[in-house]
Amino acid sequence: MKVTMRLFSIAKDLAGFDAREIELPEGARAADVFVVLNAVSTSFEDWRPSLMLAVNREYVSSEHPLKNGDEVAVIPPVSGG
Amino acid sequence: MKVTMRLFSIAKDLAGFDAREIELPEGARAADVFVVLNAVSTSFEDWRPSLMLAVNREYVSSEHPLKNGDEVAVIPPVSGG
Amino acid sequence: MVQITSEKIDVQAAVESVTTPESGGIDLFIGTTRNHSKNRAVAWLEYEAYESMALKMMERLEEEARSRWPISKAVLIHRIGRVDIGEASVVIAVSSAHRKEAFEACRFLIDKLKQVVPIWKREFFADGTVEWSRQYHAEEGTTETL
Amino acid sequence: MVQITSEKIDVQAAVESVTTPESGGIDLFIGTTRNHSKNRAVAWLEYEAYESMALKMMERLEEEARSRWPISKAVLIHRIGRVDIGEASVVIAVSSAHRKEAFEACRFLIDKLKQVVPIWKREFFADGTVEWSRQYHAEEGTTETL
Repeated sequence: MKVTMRLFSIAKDLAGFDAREIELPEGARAADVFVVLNAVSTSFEDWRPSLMLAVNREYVSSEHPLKNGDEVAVIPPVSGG
Repeated sequence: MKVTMRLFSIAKDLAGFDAREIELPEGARAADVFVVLNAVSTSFEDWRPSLMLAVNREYVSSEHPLKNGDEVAVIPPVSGG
Repeated sequence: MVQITSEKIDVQAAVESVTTPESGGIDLFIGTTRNHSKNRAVAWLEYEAYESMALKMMERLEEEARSRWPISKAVLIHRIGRVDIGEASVVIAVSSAHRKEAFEACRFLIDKLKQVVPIWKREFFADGTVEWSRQYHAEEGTTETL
Repeated sequence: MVQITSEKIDVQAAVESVTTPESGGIDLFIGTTRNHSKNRAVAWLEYEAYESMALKMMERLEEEARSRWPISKAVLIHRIGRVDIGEASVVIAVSSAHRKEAFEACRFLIDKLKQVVPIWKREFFADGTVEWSRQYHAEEGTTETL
């Protein structure tokens, strides 16, 4: 399946890009985007505990099942306000 | 001694005036303004429990001793805001 | 800073007056005239103040808030005279480094203002009757001194 | 009403947008840019948002506040892009019949906004360094979902 991965704040800086279409196997879960990201930068390993995930603009758990066309966002600690 | 009595809100309406110089005997206390006011209107009797007193722009007890030239204000329940 | 005015209160100016480079948050309370009171239609309100004492009490409240919370700046403005529906009768703004203190101090100031500052609201009802409000006493307790 | 904007936030307009004839009180919180962070001089801030999700989360917060308190109107506005010292990054205004509810709902909204809305602050320090803020986590806990 194809999903759109979106990166913000520190995650965007670590990866060096802010969005990418990625191909994942059927049955993929939200956290599988880190398979891709760990290959881009080893720093994602350190940051992983503080990074949340959102699918189609909703916070989800790591185990959330993905489907074709989903937008998966990597959400660093928010600091609005 | 002479003091200036000032009336506000409902107290002003009951008395029909907003300020008056009054003569009080030496040793007078703040609440002695009610001797004057009760003679002006019998309604002050009913209102007395909810009326506070201020001398020179400070809340005082009924027993606060007055001195010549004091400004004594009758303060109905406040309702600002 | 405390003020009693018969003009419309300028909220933007109040905000600017408490904005400082050191403050991270401003809490602002605006009391507005409601179109009803005790289930009756209100046409407008009029506020009367014992102005010299009211200013003194407002200054004391500001001092008390400063002694309790690390406030950057605070402003208390009360309007007197006629205030139409939807217009502001009171504006309180407090700035501080962190929002918690701004909220707490602002809440304290409006609560205390309604208890101790000698200002009175007269309600002009749509049916033509006029009454001095006893709202505070009826709803929330009795007046207390500082 | 929720809004994300790259323009200066108009506080007066925010107040007007929540003023209703039925409401007796408005509480307004303004988050302003401080000139220091972690004891270092800040030159300016930049905010980045995951805009579509941020708006969705802000709407949900407004709904949640409405379900908890009898709010007349609420508005949440967050600015993005560069915000200079003393300027507002966020404005939240809540009107209600009585002030208690306005204060509580406004406090709830800013606290929750800082916890769950996907917006990030980048600090541009006077010494030329640039950092993504981790202020919320460091000072107040960890991010939680709604």
